Formats: sequence, structure tokens, C-alpha cells
Amino acid sequence: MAVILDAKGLEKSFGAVTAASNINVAVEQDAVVGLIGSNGAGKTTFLNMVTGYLKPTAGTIHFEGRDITQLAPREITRLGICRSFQIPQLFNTMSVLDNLLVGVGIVAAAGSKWGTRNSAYDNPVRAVDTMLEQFGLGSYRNRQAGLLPEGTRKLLDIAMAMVVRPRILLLDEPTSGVSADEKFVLMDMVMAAVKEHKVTVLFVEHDMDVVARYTDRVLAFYEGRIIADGAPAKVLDDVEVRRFVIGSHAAPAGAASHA
Amino acid sequence: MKLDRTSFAILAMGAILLIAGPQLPSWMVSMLNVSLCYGTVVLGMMLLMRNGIVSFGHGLYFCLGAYAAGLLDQMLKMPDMLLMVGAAVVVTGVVSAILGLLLAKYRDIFFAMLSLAFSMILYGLLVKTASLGSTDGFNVAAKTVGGFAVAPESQRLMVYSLAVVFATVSAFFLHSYLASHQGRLAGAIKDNELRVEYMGASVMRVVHRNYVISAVLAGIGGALMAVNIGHIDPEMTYWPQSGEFVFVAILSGTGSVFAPLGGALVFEAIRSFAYEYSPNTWQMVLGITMLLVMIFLPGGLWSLFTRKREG
Amino acid sequence: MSQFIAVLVDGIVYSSWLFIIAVGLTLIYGVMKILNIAHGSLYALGAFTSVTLCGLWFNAGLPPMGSYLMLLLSAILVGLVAGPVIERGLLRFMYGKDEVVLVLVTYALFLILEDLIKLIWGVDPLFITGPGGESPYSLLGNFEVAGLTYPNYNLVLIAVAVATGGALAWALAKTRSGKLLLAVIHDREVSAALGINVGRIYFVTFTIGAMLAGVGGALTAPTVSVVTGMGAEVIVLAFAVVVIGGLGSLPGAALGALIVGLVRAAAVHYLPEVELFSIYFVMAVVLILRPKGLFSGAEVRKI
Amino acid sequence: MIAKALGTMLTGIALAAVTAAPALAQQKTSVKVGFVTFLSGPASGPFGVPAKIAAEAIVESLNAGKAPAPYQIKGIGGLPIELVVIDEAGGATKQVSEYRTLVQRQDVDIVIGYIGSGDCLAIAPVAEELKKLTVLLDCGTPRVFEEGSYKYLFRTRPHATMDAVAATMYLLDNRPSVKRIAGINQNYAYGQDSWNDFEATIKVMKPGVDIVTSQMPKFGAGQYGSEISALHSANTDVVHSSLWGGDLEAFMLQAQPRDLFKKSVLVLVAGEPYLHRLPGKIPDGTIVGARGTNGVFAPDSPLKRWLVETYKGKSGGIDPNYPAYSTAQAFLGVKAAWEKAAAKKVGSAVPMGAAKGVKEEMEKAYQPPTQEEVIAAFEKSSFDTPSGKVHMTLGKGHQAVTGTAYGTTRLENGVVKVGNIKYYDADRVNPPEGVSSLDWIRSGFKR
Repeated sequence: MAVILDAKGLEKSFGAVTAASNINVAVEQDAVVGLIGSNGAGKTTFLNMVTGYLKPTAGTIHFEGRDITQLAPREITRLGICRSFQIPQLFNTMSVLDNLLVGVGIVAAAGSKWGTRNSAYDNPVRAVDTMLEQFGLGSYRNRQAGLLPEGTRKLLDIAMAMVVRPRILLLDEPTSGVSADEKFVLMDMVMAAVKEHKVTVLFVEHDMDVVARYTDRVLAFYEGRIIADGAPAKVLDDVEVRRFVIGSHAAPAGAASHA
Repeated sequence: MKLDRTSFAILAMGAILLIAGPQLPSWMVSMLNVSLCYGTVVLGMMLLMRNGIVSFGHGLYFCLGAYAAGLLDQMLKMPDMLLMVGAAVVVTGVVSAILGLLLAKYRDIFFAMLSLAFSMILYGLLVKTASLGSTDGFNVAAKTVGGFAVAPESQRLMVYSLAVVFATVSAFFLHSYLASHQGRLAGAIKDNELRVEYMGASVMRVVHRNYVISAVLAGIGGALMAVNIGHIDPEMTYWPQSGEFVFVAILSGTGSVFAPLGGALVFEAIRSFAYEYSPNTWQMVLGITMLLVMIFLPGGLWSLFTRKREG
Repeated sequence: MSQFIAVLVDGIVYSSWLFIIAVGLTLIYGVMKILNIAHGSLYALGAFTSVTLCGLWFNAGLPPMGSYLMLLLSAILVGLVAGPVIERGLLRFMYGKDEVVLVLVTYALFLILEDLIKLIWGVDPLFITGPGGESPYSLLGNFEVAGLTYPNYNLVLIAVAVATGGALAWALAKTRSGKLLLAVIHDREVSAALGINVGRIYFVTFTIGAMLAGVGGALTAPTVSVVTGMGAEVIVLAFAVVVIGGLGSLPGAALGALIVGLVRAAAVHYLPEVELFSIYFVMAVVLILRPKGLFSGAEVRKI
Repeated sequence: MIAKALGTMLTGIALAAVTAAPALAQQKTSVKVGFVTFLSGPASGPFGVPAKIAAEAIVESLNAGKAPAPYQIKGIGGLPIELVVIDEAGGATKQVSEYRTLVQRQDVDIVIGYIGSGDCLAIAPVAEELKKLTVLLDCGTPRVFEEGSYKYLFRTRPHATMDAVAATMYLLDNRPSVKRIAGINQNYAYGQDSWNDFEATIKVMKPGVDIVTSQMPKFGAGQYGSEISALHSANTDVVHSSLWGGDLEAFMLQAQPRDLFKKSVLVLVAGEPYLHRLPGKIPDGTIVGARGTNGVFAPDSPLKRWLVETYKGKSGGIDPNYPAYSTAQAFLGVKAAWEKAAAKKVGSAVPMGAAKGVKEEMEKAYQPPTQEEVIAAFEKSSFDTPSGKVHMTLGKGHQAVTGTAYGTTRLENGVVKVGNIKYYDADRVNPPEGVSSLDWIRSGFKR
């Protein structure tokens, strides 16, 4: 499999605080990668560096062989790396439909400049409706985004990343704030959409059940470093990971059995 | 292009105003004329407000448009109304394209304040320019339209008709613009700039474009006002003038392109009658009106109409 | 050299005056996020009130030195009457609205107060003068610097500016209410959640802010002729000062006042032609280089 | 919804149009005068409100027929005057709208007013377009009739050039040795013009003088500390100033304790109205003018006594200042022209024996004069006013000239008195017809 995203020697410090040090990750096409680690371990910092919100102090990030280290979020999005947010970033006064139509409009307006992908949306409204059904948002179509329940907000947030046709999708805690029984429903829908469009996924997650069930690779962060990298079963069973990352979390053995 | 109901209504309004012009009493034509000039500026304010941005210095472009028109008459001896509006478009377009590069990064009160500073610098420059009459300004007289001479007795009607045409075209254009992807994008920027950037659009570029459009609309309004009033002075870029545009924009609401035009007319009517019937306290009348609108109609006068629909 | 000293002295005197006017504006903005255009009217109100009170004082044949007390009393009156009336009667219904809408609310208030002042005091310029021509401006005598005579009243302005700034800085840093105030400035919602009575803090802040505007007006009154429209002239100047310094910042207001004061004095002495727009030019330059003014809070990370 | 909004708007317009349809022509029972003056803002105190008080006092007195000769006829031509007062604040743009309202909605017969020069310039072409007799009250700029030529527009007070010219003459007569000149004037058109005229005049009349500094504080600045230091450091013999209103008073309050005028003589071209307000603050020896022979410079006459008396009755005992005199000039000019036109009409309507139509002819002759007839009588007329005779000689008979005067102040028993008054004839201080003011000054006052 071809490497689609390649981060080498990433460092990030805020004054005296080191948020990331010597991060080396190569992600292959179509992989589903889970990022785990306690709060402040550097997962979101990594996501923010890949999407251009933060500029690394040192190191490089390549996407499909192209150096994107110094690009702005907008340019990175256009190339095909899109993301969702821990706190959903919606257009709160607009309808769910319009939230997604904004993205469709941006893609359509960009024309041939939309990375390497096809930017044509023959029928924007129908395309969005299809997507809404796929994400189970059909019944919320004309509701104001600001008034949606939290789980629905999360879904819409992810749908907004999907609507601009990513090659890589970065999800920041997709299931946080979502009730336990909804988590898997949400993740099933997201994964179905991702598989259909052949999108590579990296997601930050605290729920080890979710990690074990959906990923085929896990990166464990601790104090700005990656302390383990590999298949979920192996990483989740790692002693260091269990000590520093999972701690009193759910028993890893059961999780590993899913994989 | 498919026309929606609002587009038809705009064109109908333009046609009715054109036909009604000669029948209306002349003071009403004057009031409508001033309102249309104002309304055109406020259309631009509305576009900015859709982006979540308020300029406290739009007098800058109102004034630049007027001076572009005036100088065409004064220096180049080309008193043609269409050329004047054209000159205003060019000048305000160029200046706003340059200042917009800076301003597009600013938001909220800082956008308001930096635009205020720019408008006050223009004020200072014009006050220092004795050859343009300093604070007294100078008179502007337009004598032809597109090269055709206009008889003096029909000049008022011509000026009015031109204001109707330009306001209608501006409203029509702005409505189509807002109904398109661009309009939705403006609302999206107001709601969440971060997300817009993460959907791959340049917020800066959108804000810049909308700033230029709003500046050009203000310029058109300024040129029309110069021709209508027949006199221009630096007061047009002094801060109370800019404040008045914000005032009318808030009074109107941003719900529809009709709001700025209607709001400008309501404002002009209130102001004119307050001057007449309460010459010592007209400011108080305006202030109280404004407070009442902001307390009871937070969406501006336009919400009176949308409320009915919902109810 | 002597001209340079004159620039310094003129500049510092003018800066002190600016600071006294601007400090209430920046305080109110910092706490309540209201850029209060009506600050200009409160300033005018302070000036008009002090003309009336000093007039009564002089007419009663009381010792002229007491007129300073009347200036102080005017400022307190404006703060204690106009402040609560405006905050309780109008502003509290507006909290939570957009900043720009709040500016417009105060603009409406400004229009109303302008006419109100006109209705109470008329349109004739007024000034403070006793039966023998005494005025708080000249009572204290003069001092000389670089061959120029200055009234000692200018020293009063400097002293009041320093004292006001110092007192506010001390109160914010050292007192319990000051710390509560800082908490509200930092995050209104969290403060409310922590049980801080935000409404009360707003009430007190606005009253103090109004009082500071009143101090500005009362101290200006003896040096000028008090006339309708004086608030309008001052408010944009005060905006420039606080925007240059960084909205809501106390040291910012001080630095902004100093910059504007010195630039203006230098312009008057060396290049009178540019005086008119020197201030707005400085304001534009500062905003271009530092978009939120010289003293601005750090950007908060959003994601 | 939109259609509804549109409908509401247009119905409103149509309704207003119907109700506003002009009333059927009626017999004239009064002369409706639109009077525009500053009722708010910095110019209202010193200019606007005194003008309004004067207008109200004069109208009341004229309507009661109490004015002295030659103005004993009640009102204007026997018709009572009805005043409509409008605030001049808000800038030229608004004033043009308000002017249109006055003429078209209020249907006034005459508009008298405007103190701001910008407003005067802006109103001029509109008066012409609407064909409405309009008399400019107090604005100073010479540009109105130098840049344009009007039929319906008159200005019954002289423009400001003579203030500078006469000030220079007076200064050089009394202080022939001045070498260093400085100025402090507001940074707006009137302030700039005043200084430019003064500078040009003194350079012509006394070549070689040094212009040491020209301070141009912002209009309404209020704080003049730096300017006073700059003027002080400049070591000037003369400080020229056209400051007025609150700005002038603030400047005097701040300058006086700083000994600025120990070494420099102050020339206040428009200082007269403030003398009674600033006792002790105006240094002895200050040269003051009143923009014409107004106020203390007005020669004693029954008309002057009438103005002072009627004005004081309305102002609570305060003497009229020069804007009040300007107001009197405007009203009396119109009245004189109107009555002259009426008299001419009657005089020329000779009854032709018992021929048919005599009655009609006579009735027509006793109708009020038409606007065109008033204008014909107004052009190039001369009339008496409380400030002496006014001659409508410039601007093809539409722009007044008068003489002017300057004097020197001294404090006597707590009251500022003006002494050493010198009068300057209209011809000496005003440019001839067809020559712009600045050209006339630069040509060395050629006639």
C-alpha cells in the first residue's frame, strides 16, 4: 500500500512546554488509524499540525509526496485532508441542509483547483440529501444546526468534513459527548461512508472499545511522543500503553478480542 | 437565469417608482431620491453585516464616490451622470481593493475602528485641500446622461429616475448574489470562520470581495447623492455620517434587499418630519426611535414582515 | 531644545487630559464589552453640572478655593445619578447582544442625551467664573518651563491622571472586588457559574465609568467654554486613545494617551499642517501593525 | 411576504401623494418665511440662536407695525409674516433635503437663513432650480456669487473678505512697526479663508513681514495648550484669529493666564459678540471687528435702537450680536424690496377713465407683488438697516456690501469697551464686481 501521509520528526513547543516531540508517522492509503492517549498527550496537537492550524517547530509533513508543512488549513483542505472537531464547528444559525451546501458550493466554486479530485456536483441538493440519509440526518434536514442534540451535532460535524471530498479524514474524538449506545451507531455510519468513498481515516478516541473495533492501526501518545504504534491488539496490550494511556480504562483483553 | 419572486418584486418596484415619479409631488420625489441614494449605500452595509462585519467608516466610500463624481465635473468638465457613477465605481473599487487587503483580517470592533480611522484620514485630507473648498466642499451639476443633454426642467426627474435605476440594479444584483453560493458563504463566515477555512474557502478572500462590493455600492450611492444634492463636502466621510449608515442598516434589518431601501425611506421620513415638527429635539426623536427598534424589533423593521409570515 | 521641552510639557498635559477621559471608556469596555459612545455625553454632563455647581458656589460668596470641591461633586453626581439610571434603565436589557448593537444603543443614548443637555442648559456656551473673574483654572497660579508660562492647574490634571490610573491599577490587583472584576473581564460565564454577581459588577463598573467621564468633564470645564456638542468632539478622540492602547486595557489607555498627546504636541510645534489627521494616522498605523492595539490579550486557542 | 411589503410601501407612497396634493390656490393671507439657522451644535449658541431670537423678535414687531421708518407697514406689505424655523445642523446634504421640504412641502414664500458657508453654497443652485426667493443670512464665503450667478438668491450681508482687509488696514494704521505675524484659526473653510485673506493682504500692504506660524487646530478642539506654547515660542508681534464661539472662548480662557498677549497684539476678526462674555479674559488693546458695522460699531439710529429694544425683550436683556444684525438685514431687505415692488405696481396701474376692466386692473394692482416683481425690486437695491445702509451691488445686484469697522478694547469697571473705532467705506474693503476676492487682494486692491 502506498503511503499517503508522512510525518517526519515533528516537534512542537509552546514556550517551555513541549507538546510534540520526534513524531514519525507514515499512514497508508485506506488505513483506519486510531490515536489514543490521555489529555494533553499530543493527539490533537498532531491533528492540528497535519491540518495546518499549528505550524510545527521542526519536522515535515508530506501528503501524497507533497510537502504541506507550511500550508494554511484551507490549502490543506483543498488538497484533501479534512477534519472534524472535538467541539462541533457548525454554522449554527443555518439549516442542516445549508451547512452542507456551503461545502458543496466551495467545492463547486473551486472548479479544477480542488486537489486532484472531481469537483463537479451535478445536483448539489440531491448529493447533500444522499449524504444526509447516509449519516442518518435526513429527518433533521431543515432544522437549525444550533438547536440539534449533541450526537447529531457530532454527525453533522463529520458530514461537513466529508462533503468537501476528503482523501484523508481526521476525526477529533468523534464519540465524545455521544451516549454509549449511540457510539457504535455513529461510528458504523461514518465508517460506511468512509469505505464507500475510499477515504483514509485517523481518529482520536478515548473509548478503547471503539478503537479496538474500528481501527487497523493504533498510535499511542504520551507526553508529546508516540510510545507505541502497530496493530490494535498489540498496542492495547502494550505494558507502557496500559500504564500511561489506558490506566484504569476498560480491560484491554476484551477489546483485543474484537480485532 | 431563473428569476425568483424577490427578483421580480425588485424589478416591479423599480418600474413602479419610475412610472410614479412624474405623478408624485416633488417633495416626495426628493425624499424618495435621497432614500434611494442612502438605500444603495445601506445595501452594501447589509452585505457586510451578512458577513458579521460592521463598518464605522463607510462614509469613506460614500464620500469618495461623491468626490469622484464631483471632480469629473469640476476638473475634467465631464458632467455626465453615467460617467460620474462610473468614476465612482472605479475609484471606490480601487481604493477598497487596497484597503480591503488590510481590513479583511479584522473583525468586530477592530474592523469598525480601523475603517473609522481610514475614513477620518480622508476627512483630514479633504479639510486640508483648500482647492476643493475644504469643509465647504463644492457644487456638482450633472448636465448630460450618456452624452445626451437633459433639459433643465426635466433634470430632477432624470436624476430621480437614474437613482431608481441604479438602486434597482444594485438591489437586483445583490439579491442574486446573496441567493447564490456566495450569500450562503457570507452567512457561514458570520457563524463560524474556522469551519469555512476547514471547508477549503478563503475567508479573507470572501470578506475582501464583499468589502469591495459594499464599497462600490457606497460609491454609487455617493455619486447619486452628489448629483441629487448638487453639493458635496467632507462631512460625507465624517464619523456621524458613517454612524448613520450603521443606524439605518440596523433599523432596516438584513432579511432582504428590500429592507435597506425601505429602511432608508423610513429613516429619511422620520428625520425630515422630526426636523420640521421638533426642530429643537430631532436628535432625541431619532435616538428614541432607534432604541425602540433595537428593543422591540431586534431583527430590524424587516422582521415586521417576516413575523407575519411565521404567525 | 526649549521647543522640545515645550513639546514634552504640552504633550504630557494633553495626555493626562486624554487619559482622564479615556480611562472610563476602556474600563467599561473591558468589563462590559460596551464601546460606550454616550461616554462623550457623560463627559459633557460632568462639564455642565460643574458650571452650574461652581456658579452656585461663587454666587453664594463662598471662598473660591471651594470651587474645586464643586468640580469633584459634579463628577460624583454624574456617576451616581446618570450611571445607575442608564445601566438599570437601559443597558441591562441589552446585555448579551452583539457588540456592534451595543455601540448603536449607546449611540442612540448619545443622541438623546445631547438634546437633553440642550433642553436643560440651553445652547449658549457657558464657563466657570466667579464675580471677580476667579476660575479654578487660574486660582493656583503659574509655573514656568523653557520660557513658557503654564497654569498650575495643568499639574492638577497630571496628578489626577496619575492618581486615577494608579488607584484603578491598585484596586484591580489588590482588592477583592478588583479581583472579581478581573475574573468577569476574563470570562463572564465562568464567573457567573462561580457565583460572582455579574449584574452587580456591571452596575458598579458602569457607575464608576460614568463617574470617570464626569471627572473628565468637570476638570475640563474650567479650561474651556462649555458648549453643546463638546461630547461629540471628545468621543472619537477617546476612541482613538483606547483603540491604540488596546480596548479594555488600563496600561493601554495610558500608553495610548501618551502617544496621542505627544504626537499631537509635536505636530502643533513642528508641522501644524498635519495636526488634523495625525491622531487618526497614528491609530491606523498602530492597528495595522498590532490589530488589537498595543496591549491586547493573547489569542485563545479555539480547537 | 415580499409582495406584501412592497405593496405596503407603495400604498404608503400613493396615500401620501393624495393627501399631499396641493391645496387649491387661495387668497394670500400671510407671507410664510422658512427660517433656517443652527439650533444645535457649536454654532447654535453664538450665531444660530441669536439669529432665531432676532427673527422672532423682528417678525413680532413687524407684524405689530411697531418698526420705525421706513418700515412702519405691518408685516410685509401689510401681510403678517409666518415663521417656520428649521435646524441648520446636520451638514449640507441634509440641508438641501430640508430646503426642498420647506419649499415643496411647507410651501413657504421666502427662505431666509444659513450660517454655514457650505450650506450656502449647496443651497444656491437648488434655490435657482426651485425658483424660490432665498436670502442667505450670515455665511462668509465669497465663493457663492464669485463662482455662480443667480436670479433667486440674495445675500444681504457682505462676505468675509472685507474682514481681513479692514483688519490689516487697522492693524497697520495703529501698529505700523509689526514684523512678525502668526495666526490661530480653525481648520475648516472659514478659518482657512480668513487666514489666507489676511496673510495675502498683509503681504501686499507691508511686504517683508514674517509669517512665523499658522496654527490650524481642529474645529471644536477645545484644548489649545500646545498651540499657545507654539505661538508663544514663535515670538510674534501679532496673533490673528477668526476663532468664534466656544473655541474662541476656550482659547481665551487658556491663553490669558499664560501671558501670551503681553508681547503680542491679538486681532479677533469676529470677536465683538464675545466682549461682554469675557470681561477680564480679553487683554486691553485687542483689535476686534464685528464683520460689518454691527453691534458696538452700529451708528446710532432709530432702527438700531428698535433692534436693540425688540431683541432685548426676547433675549432676557442681552444685546443683539452681529448675527442678530444680519437677521435684521435679511428681513428688512426683503420687506423693502417687496413693498417697493408693491408700490411700483400700484403706481403703474393708471386708471384709464371709465373703461371696462378698471376695477379688475386696480384689484390686480393691489394684489401682493409676484416673486419676480420682488426680485426685480431687490436687485441692486439699497435699504436702511440697524447697521446702516446696505447696498446690493455685487453678484449682479444680489450680493450686499457694507462698510465695516474695527476698534480696540479696554477694560473699564469690569466691562470691555471698544475705543479708537475706525470706519472703512464699502468701496475700500470690498472687491469690485467681477473680480474674485483673492485676485483683488493680490492685485493690490485695484478698482
